[in-house]
Amino acid sequence: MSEIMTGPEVNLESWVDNIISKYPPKVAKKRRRHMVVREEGEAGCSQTIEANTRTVPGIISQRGCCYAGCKGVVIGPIGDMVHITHGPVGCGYYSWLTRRNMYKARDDKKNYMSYCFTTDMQDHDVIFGGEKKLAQAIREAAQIFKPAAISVHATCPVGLIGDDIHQVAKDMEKETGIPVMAFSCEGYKGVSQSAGHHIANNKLFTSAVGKVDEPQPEFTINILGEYNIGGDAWEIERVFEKCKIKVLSTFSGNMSYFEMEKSHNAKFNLVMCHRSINYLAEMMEKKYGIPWAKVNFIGPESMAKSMRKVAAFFNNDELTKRIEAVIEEEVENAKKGIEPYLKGLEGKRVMLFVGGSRAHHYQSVFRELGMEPVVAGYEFAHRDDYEGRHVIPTIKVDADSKNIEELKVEADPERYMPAIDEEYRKRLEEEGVLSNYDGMWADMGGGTLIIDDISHVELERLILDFKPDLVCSGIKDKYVIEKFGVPSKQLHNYDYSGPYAGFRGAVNFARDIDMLINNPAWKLARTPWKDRPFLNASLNS
Amino acid sequence: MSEIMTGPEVNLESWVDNIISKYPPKVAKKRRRHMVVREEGEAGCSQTIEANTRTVPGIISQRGCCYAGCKGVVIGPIGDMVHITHGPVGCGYYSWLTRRNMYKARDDKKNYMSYCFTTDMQDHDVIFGGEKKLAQAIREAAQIFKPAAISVHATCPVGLIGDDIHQVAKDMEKETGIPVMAFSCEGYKGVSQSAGHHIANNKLFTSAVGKVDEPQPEFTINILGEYNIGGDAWEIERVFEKCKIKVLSTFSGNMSYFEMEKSHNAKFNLVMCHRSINYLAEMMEKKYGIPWAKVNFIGPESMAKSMRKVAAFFNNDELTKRIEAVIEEEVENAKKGIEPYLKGLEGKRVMLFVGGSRAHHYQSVFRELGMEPVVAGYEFAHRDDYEGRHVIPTIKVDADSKNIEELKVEADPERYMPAIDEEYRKRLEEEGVLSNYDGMWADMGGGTLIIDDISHVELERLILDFKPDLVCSGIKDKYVIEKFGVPSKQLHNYDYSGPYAGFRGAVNFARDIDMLINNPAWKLARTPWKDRPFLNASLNS
Amino acid sequence: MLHHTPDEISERHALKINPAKTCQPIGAMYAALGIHGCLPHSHGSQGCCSYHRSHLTRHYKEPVMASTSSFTEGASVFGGGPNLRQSLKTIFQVYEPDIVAVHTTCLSETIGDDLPSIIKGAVEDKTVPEGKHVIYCNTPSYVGSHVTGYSNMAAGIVKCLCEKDETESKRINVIPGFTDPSDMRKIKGMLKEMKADFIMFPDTSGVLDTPQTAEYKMYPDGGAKISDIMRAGGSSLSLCLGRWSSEAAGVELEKKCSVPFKVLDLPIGVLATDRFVEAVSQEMGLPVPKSIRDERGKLVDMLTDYQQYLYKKKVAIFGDPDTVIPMTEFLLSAGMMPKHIITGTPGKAFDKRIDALMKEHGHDYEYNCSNSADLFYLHQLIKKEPVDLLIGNTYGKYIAAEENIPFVRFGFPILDRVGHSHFPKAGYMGGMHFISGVINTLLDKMDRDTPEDMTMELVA
Amino acid sequence: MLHHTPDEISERHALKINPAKTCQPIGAMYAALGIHGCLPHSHGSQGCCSYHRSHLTRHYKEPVMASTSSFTEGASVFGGGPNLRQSLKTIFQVYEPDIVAVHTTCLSETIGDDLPSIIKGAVEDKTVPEGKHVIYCNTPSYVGSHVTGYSNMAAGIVKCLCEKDETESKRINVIPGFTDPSDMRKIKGMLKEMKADFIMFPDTSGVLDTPQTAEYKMYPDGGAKISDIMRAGGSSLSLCLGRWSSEAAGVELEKKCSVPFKVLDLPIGVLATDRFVEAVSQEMGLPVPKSIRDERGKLVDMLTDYQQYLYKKKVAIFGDPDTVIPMTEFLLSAGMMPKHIITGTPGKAFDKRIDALMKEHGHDYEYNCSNSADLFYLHQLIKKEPVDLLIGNTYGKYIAAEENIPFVRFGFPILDRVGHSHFPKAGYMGGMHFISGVINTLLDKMDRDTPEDMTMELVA
Repeated sequence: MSEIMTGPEVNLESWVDNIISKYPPKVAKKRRRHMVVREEGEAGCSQTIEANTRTVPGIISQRGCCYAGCKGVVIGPIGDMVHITHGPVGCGYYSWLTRRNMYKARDDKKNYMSYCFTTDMQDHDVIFGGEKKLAQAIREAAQIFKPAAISVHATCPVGLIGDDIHQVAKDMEKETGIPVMAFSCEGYKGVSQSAGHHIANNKLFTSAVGKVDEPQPEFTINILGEYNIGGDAWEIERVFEKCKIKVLSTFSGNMSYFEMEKSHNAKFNLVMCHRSINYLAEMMEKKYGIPWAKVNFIGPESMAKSMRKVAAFFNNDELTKRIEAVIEEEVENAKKGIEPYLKGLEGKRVMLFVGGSRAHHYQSVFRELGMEPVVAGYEFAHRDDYEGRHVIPTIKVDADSKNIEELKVEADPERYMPAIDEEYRKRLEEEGVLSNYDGMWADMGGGTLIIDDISHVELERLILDFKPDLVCSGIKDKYVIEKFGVPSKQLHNYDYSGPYAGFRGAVNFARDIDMLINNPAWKLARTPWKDRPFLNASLNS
Repeated sequence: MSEIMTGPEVNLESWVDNIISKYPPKVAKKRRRHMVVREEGEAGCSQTIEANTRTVPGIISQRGCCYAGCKGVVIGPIGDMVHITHGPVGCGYYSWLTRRNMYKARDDKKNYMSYCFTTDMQDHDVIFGGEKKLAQAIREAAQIFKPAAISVHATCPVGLIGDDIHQVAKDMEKETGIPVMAFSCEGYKGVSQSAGHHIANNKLFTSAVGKVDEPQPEFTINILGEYNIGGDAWEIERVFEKCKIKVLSTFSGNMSYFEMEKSHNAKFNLVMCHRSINYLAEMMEKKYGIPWAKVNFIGPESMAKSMRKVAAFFNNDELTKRIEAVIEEEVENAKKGIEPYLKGLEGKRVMLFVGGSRAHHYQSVFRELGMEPVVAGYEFAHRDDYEGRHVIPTIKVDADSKNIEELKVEADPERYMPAIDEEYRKRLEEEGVLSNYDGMWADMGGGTLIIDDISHVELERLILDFKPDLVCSGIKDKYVIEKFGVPSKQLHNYDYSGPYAGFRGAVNFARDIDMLINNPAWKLARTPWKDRPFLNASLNS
Repeated sequence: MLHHTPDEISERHALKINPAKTCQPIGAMYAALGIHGCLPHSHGSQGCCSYHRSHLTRHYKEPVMASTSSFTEGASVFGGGPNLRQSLKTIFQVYEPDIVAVHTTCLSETIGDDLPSIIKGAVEDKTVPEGKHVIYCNTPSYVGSHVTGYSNMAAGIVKCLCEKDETESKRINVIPGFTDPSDMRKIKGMLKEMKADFIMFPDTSGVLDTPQTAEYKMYPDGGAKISDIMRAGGSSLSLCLGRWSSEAAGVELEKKCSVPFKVLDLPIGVLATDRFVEAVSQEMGLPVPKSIRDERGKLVDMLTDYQQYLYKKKVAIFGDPDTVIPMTEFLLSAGMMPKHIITGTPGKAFDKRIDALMKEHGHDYEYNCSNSADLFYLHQLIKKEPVDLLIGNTYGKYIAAEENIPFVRFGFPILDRVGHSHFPKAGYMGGMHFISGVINTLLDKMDRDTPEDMTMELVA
Repeated sequence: MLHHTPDEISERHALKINPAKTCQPIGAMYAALGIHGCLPHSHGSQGCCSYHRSHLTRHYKEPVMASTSSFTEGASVFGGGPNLRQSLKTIFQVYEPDIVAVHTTCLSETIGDDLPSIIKGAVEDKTVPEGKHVIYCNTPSYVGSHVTGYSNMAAGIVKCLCEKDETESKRINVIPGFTDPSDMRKIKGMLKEMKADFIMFPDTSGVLDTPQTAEYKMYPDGGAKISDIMRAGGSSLSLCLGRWSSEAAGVELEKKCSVPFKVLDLPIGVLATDRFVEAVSQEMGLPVPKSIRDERGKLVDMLTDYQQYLYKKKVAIFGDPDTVIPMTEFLLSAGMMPKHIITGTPGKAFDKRIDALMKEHGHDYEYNCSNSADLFYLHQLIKKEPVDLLIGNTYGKYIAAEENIPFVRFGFPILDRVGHSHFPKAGYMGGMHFISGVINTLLDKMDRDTPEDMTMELVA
């Protein structure tokens, strides 16, 4: 366990016991189940973690709500749509331009990213109902903007007062001739953003995907769960296009509504963020027979590995040659770009607490930089994101999640047409290429620590006891961590940098990590006269 | 004398007696001769003023030096030339871009306005002489910039150490093939900028004017003594072009060296700043027979009057009609533009202490704004600028000025060709149109006060005793005046506004004067609690 | 970026586009952070707390600690009482604050949770430890704006903490409006310079502008001390700096502790600061020290020295009433022309006050003033009547870029530039800092607009 | 605007183009203004005095009073003694200063006027009234730069005023380098916060940053008192803040009054300010108060919070040695990369010091550092090796515009923007003000460069 220890006396198990002792007994029992000290050996074989269960009230958590997962994460990035938040002003306001999911307007010039739309519900609406106002809001949006489509997102009060937003959507779609999708993603649903992902997936699948059939070239793929933070999707596309592979649509970074309607014509789905989008991948496979593979575009090695999955899937010598050629060239350039930073990063220890995938996705690139991920955990993931999909059957859905609808999907009589035959599919499955995700801790060796839905007090103790060189987290934690004098990397917004995905992104990432760890400004934090006794006196002045 | 009095008790004569009593007796006698309380009646008939004599050492004066008048005022504005200051770094540095004489590059794109060139003389040069360094500097300027021409300006030490800048100029002109003009404008020469004007005029006349003969259309004029501060020259040109009158060259605002070479081909010279350029006007008339008329482009009335002088000169019905039509249209627009400000300016009293012409030029426009010039004076003018050119014969040149060369000029055998016949010229002279300037105080009625080369203490007393609404001056006085809570208008740099000349300029001027006098910000100067007794106590804290 | 905004202004009855306000709870959370040792608590879904913490963090670039009742679907059906009780239990054991300040959300408000009795219960059964405090206020997100939330928490602080005290005293309470720590620090600074005895709350200085010392403090050194707030009931006067955000607390103090109150504007600009200094000087019988007079004179000096860049310049300004009102007065006193004056916060009193200011400055030109407005409307106004300068929070930059208007950031939030936490807009020095920004921004544009074949002005 | 500057750098031996310095006398005039009740006097042609007053006025936007010997051709032949005597007579009667500070010009230096004996004579025959002072220094314009002039006058002040005093004392003299009143005010502020007993001169705060009160004072309230300067001979240590502008005065104080001296950088940036605070704390045995520690921590916080906009950004910087050196160190400590570091003032020590700083920060990248350089050369360097940011005085804006480089104004002179007189660059707070300017300027450029079909970043 050496890599995490600051001194031989630190023992992870006792650290865990100590930290939970800070909670009231009942809370301690609950939190204990969210922490796993990894043993050597097979992933998940003997160890399990609790995840996707409610956060204890009063605990300071990183988590957001269902609305944030639906509107904020999955639907918001679709750039040629008008997204209307139905509720009081706040929710729409806070999710206005804050996630850095970048969008470039298509030929129709439609780009509503810099706009925020809300019904700004007032007490009158809460008392007498908000359906009329919502209908009128949709009418006004349609008249002023004529967007490709409109989405409606319910916030907490809407569910309670019983507005039927789906009926309103249906009526207004008829009236305006513009597709209107309604999402019942009230903030209190589920236990985190995760519920919102699922709700978003369902509606996209039923109302958008599959609307327009359009034959596509042989090597056409979709990328699922890639939100184009800091331009990641563009770097990924660049690489695939270089391999002459067409990326038909990306869910939902830089996504146009019209591309979404055709997405089912792709041959293969690549799943980046397993947590937020695996529902859609599953449903598209069931209905249209599109196989999917889990990928990771972060870091040259993972990127190359992901590209080889595509090569394996299409199983075409020409294509495979192209892909290998591109990999060779790009990896070399990336290594050249990263090389200067390696010396300064060697052996640095990093902790990652973020999202439902990123805390895993970034581990390999850190290792490529010579750094050691020692503690990690997700904010809103499920057990399979830790332990691997094989545990899914063993996961019991609790009261908080059971109300999130599971769609029954059947193969489409006309349009179910897998690009590869059953036998080859089976083989790829067995090889772990298709429909498979081993989860985070397959990549985390013994002596590391996994903490799900980390709380503030746990984060504090980790920093004080283990003095990491870097902690990856989000905006709420960033300045907490840095006040300890420890640099923090935001893996939601990349600290307004990027792209980090793909080959060129890896170089940007290395450059930024070098800054966080080697910027001399950090050395200034401690005052030169700090420990002068006669000076400390003044501290109480 | 009511217009200047703040109360019946104020008597100008006794004010003057009082102010000079602040000086040592000898100084008092000198200063007294620079002050005139205007009596009713004929200009200059009974009264004379002393001007263009040395400032008493220790007196805080507005005046600058000979170099400033030569390089800063007359030569600096020529935009396609490289102007090299030969001396220590300061003089070149301080005259770098500080006078707002604007220049637009011609087709050759040459515009060196934003460059400052100096030989940055070091002690070694002072001891061993700076001629070699100067020659090398010219060489480098020629090689790097290939300007239309080069000027060299001597500062104080140069004269003392005896560098022969004229020989160096001649040699380098031969070597580089680029015209090089040298000016012995050491700062100690004369008693103010005025000496520098004269030195500049002489050299321009002998080395630039008349170099290129080129036939010009019938109605071609030069404008002399217009430096295009804030774009004045462009507004003036606009108006003349509207009358189909060609402005061949403007000395020296927005002036190109090549236009200067042809300037003697014009038919008529208009003199704006009499003080700085009348030498050139005289010499051009003597040598080329180009008559000149004093004009004033400041304020619609003066502008119209000046245009009518041009009409009178060319004496062509077509042209006269055009001019009158333009005047009618432009005056109407100007009045429209000015009208909104009149109410706020009615009866405000203004003092003007600036330059060698502006303190006079701006009086008529103030009167058009309904304001009263009550005290005025020049910084570096001669008696004729106050009393009128008729006193020139009576002016005795003192020791400080006698070293400024008076060129002997004769009519050019081939090129002396006046555009009007002698008889008509005489008539225009008798009518005061040609070769005539009545000076400032022809326009200043009885009970006003004239102060030449005003000193700081005099300015202070004027403000305290007469509480003017506005004082026009320069950068050194501006903030002194305004600390009294009295707005100050800079008439050298227009407070970075403009143009003020011509018809459109008059509207800008009205707008800016309105601001100075009616900006509510001035009301904030006095604290609300100022006179609260128990608060004043604290003033001594 | 805002290409889709049409020039034509069409009436909208339901759709708010690019709001100029947000919801109450964030204001309550911010006010609660102005108490030393306080953990704000959001009684609602996790998302609210997460959004508010994130948003405040983006504005202050500082840790913003707060907890939540983490409502689930169950709680929203059966009520959030148990969640709040569980929260208090956990918070006091784990995070050890001196005080917890609870505010509601649209969820708990719609359910109708009865905070007083829940908290009363928690106190009685010692879920709230001895000597610890739990205060609260109601902040329904569907009423008012973030400013209302701040006001409600300020009043809640009074309601829950201040104690009546009849003993004679010459001391003022200062309740600053919703503004940055830098402003609160500056206001305290002026009071100290005047040697006034005062109690100020909320006070976020020292809480949301903390130093980097490599030592994290969950409860930073700053903030109003609970003991001081309690004593506020014994002061001789309350100065409420901002009708929208601070009057309610003053009213509450009068009602509960019979301390009279005076409502003033936030001391932004010359005149509003004059009134503040005046009020303190009068109430406390204190002189105005030279240091303050000099600072004032320097601001006025700047206004007159650079008047040619300010006078009659048309300005569009938006933000919160308590900051926009004195800023509008500041602009008028500097000879500028506010043309479009917008707040997202509802309240006709805003329009009335702006109209009054225009009259006081003897203006009869046309201007647009409106409350409950959004930035989409402001943008359309600007398209119809262009301005020389836009003043407002970060969101204004999209309008400024689209219309190529010089833009100066002002108010809440400023997410994309640095400085507001440390350089005040309040007080005379704050006025200098702000107006320098205006002048320099206008000069930048002049320089940028200089034609290629000419030369930029050297001197301004 | 600078279209004619070729990319190719050609050697120049004689022609200086766009100087990065000016002549000595203006520095002497500025230093003299740092004495209360002082009228600076320029012994030379009228033009010098007029140019210096104008230039200082453009930088400070304040009255700058000074008199001149008004040399004529006669005087320049026969010597300026009579002019100086006449000047003193007139000045003391008409303008009633407490003290006149005479400096020479290239003219009087070339002539070789003997100031000491002229002034001695004037004192003896009572041309200088009882109780009034006349001090002087030599400032040949053809040696050094404006910085040298400041240094010579600072030393002249010591030579003419300070008196030896052996009685024990714990008091420091602070001789600030050539910098703005805001910096001098800030330096005094830190000394007061530390409760240090000190005498500071020259001190232009309160002289060149005066309020607008509608009451003109020819001799403003500020400036170092003559009586204090005289007592400086009895202090226990002199801190010379700037080797180029203040060391000479320290040397003089040691020679004349045997007060030891220490040369420090101007307290610009974290490290230089640390050394200043440290030196005061050590010499006076005083603790560093929390207020100063907090201010420091806030500056460091800003450097780390916004590091992504600063780290490894290439910078070109020019100005005076005493400001450029600590600023270069500041940039290095913030992780930036100074590439071109230029001063117009001569002195190899400048290059040596910059090289040392680079080593201290473990840099091995290529950079250009040069003294006695001009802006034409700097521009050519930038064309050869582009930078992300330019830092320097007003004249830098023409380079910035030509090369489309973000530009932050720093040093002397700043003629075209407002703020430097009131917002210091010295001290930790000054560092925050400066670095906010850098960050916001870089962010402005990022926003401007956002492609039309995309959206500007909301958060930074």
